[in-house]
Amino acid sequence: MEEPDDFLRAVEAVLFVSEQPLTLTELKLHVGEAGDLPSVLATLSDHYAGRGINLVERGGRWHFETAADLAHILRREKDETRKLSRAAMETLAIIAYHEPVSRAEIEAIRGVQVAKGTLDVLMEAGWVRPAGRREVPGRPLIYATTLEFLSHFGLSSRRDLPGIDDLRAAGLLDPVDLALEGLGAQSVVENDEEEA
Amino acid sequence: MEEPDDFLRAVEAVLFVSEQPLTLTELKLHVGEAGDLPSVLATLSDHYAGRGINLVERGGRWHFETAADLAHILRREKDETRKLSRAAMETLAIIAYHEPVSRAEIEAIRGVQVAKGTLDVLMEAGWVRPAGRREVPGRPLIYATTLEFLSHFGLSSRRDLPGIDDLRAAGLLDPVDLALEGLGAQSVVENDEEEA
Amino acid sequence: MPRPETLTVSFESWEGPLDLLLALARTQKVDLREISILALVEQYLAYIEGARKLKLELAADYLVMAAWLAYLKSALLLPREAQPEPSPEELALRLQLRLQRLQAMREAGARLMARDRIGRDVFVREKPEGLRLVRKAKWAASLFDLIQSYGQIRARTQPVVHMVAVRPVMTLDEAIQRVGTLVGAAIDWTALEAFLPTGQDGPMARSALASSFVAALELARQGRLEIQQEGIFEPIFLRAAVPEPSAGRLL
Repeated sequence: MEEPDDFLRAVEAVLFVSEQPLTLTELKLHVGEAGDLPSVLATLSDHYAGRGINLVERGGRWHFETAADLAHILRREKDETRKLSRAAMETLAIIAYHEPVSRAEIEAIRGVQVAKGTLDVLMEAGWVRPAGRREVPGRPLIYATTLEFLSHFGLSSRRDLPGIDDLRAAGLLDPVDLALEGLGAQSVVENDEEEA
Repeated sequence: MEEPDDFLRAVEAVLFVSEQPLTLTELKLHVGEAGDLPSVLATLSDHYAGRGINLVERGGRWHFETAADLAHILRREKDETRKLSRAAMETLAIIAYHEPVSRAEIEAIRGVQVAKGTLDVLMEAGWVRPAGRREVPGRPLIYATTLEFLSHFGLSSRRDLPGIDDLRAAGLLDPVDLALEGLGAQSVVENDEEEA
Repeated sequence: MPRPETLTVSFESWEGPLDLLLALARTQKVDLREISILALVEQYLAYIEGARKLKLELAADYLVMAAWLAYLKSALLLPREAQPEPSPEELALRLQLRLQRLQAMREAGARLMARDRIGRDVFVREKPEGLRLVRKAKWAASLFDLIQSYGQIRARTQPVVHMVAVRPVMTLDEAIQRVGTLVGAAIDWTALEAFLPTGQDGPMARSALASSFVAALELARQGRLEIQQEGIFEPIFLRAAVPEPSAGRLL
């Protein structure tokens, strides 16, 4: 490799520290006129081609940037397991049982407004997708579950979801007061054990 | 020139975009374990030696910086390094060459009290940090230099401090009492208390 | 030797007496190891004297140092056998060592400052893009969570049909009747549970126990039976009331 001369080294260093891409004129303000700037830029650009950093020209301005194929390395991903909020869980359940549903329909079933972030979270998780629009006034977006949803929850199809009767049999549809009574009895037993 | 492999390119790119110098461990978080990192860093460092940008190691952390001889081109009028007072300069040198040292030890060398702002200025610059307490009566705070100190002054480690080996060999980093003992001065030991 | 007056800088520029001594020592233009301490003492005392003549205000530590140096000078000039402890030679050596150390650090500081410093001599990128740590959420949710949520929504939002559950109960009248009859047959203390109908469980057993207890209280109020309990949560015993003469007197 040719020994880099001081003019080239100066151009390299100026481009390295610069906050923004530089035009030839701006570069000259720093490095002066002691060399053939366009040819030095071409040499540098060749030198950096194929390296982790490239010297590129965009609209007459030069700057260093990382090679495009390395982008994935510069963003390190870290998995964080988080629990889905109750609102998100309920929204997901409604979509799963009633799909395709619009947001308004979800709200009608839940009896509570659906926050904007809730559907985003479910879509980001890959479990819910927009599934077109309902052909009614306002043409609202409708939502459905994804294949990923099925595989995450171990379902071969939505028909595997337990029906209302199954839920009732499992006590999951118990009116709230009876369910509470059950809880109360349980907690009494626990307290007794603690005292013993 | 050898064709750079993807591991080297990744290391190059990561160091280029990083906001601070990186340790080997930090680098590995991004580039993985697919290559021999120390050898790749050595290769890169060789490659950039003599160019406008250099890859340097400071206190175990790597970063790119411009070559020192190009300072006149890159230094801008607005870049005015705040000049340290003579007291701060001496105090910094004492901490760097003797670390860890207590305030009393700094004062013993300088023959004056350490003015209130002096240590603050050095800590604010990020060059000095409290490094615990000396286990002697009064448990005085002791001070040491930081990694930032090494990078700022272009030192790979404290062993690179200018002239530190000569100073140590000449006994100039030992306390006066120790030096007197070393000189074999008779009837010295009992009179240590006299030293203020 | 240059006149001490050539150091015309005001005292404000000295960082204490040791600093002044070092500056004076350097005017001797020899290595600090070969410096004449006696000459240095003379220089310092002359300098202080000069400052006094100019009516400069001197900080106390300069005067303390002057006094100490005057003592050192006289000790150094004393005949050898009259020397006090520690020896003036040792004191002079200490002073010399301290000057050397201060000088060493002053030079080290200057060399440090002269290094290629980031932001002054070498530069790092002005605005690096930075490495990003992207947190990718993995959501934890099980099928049970899903169907339980759905069940809760349905339970919460379905029109609630109120059905009064028919619960098996023993009424208080029934209990009074029953306990009243049975206690007459019991001569000795008998546990409350013995008065309950057998073969009951669940809600009916609980109802019978509660009603029988209240019945016992009512019957005791009427003076038809007596209740005894050893302590809290201990078994409750009942027996038919035995009329006592003493009780009658009190009434």
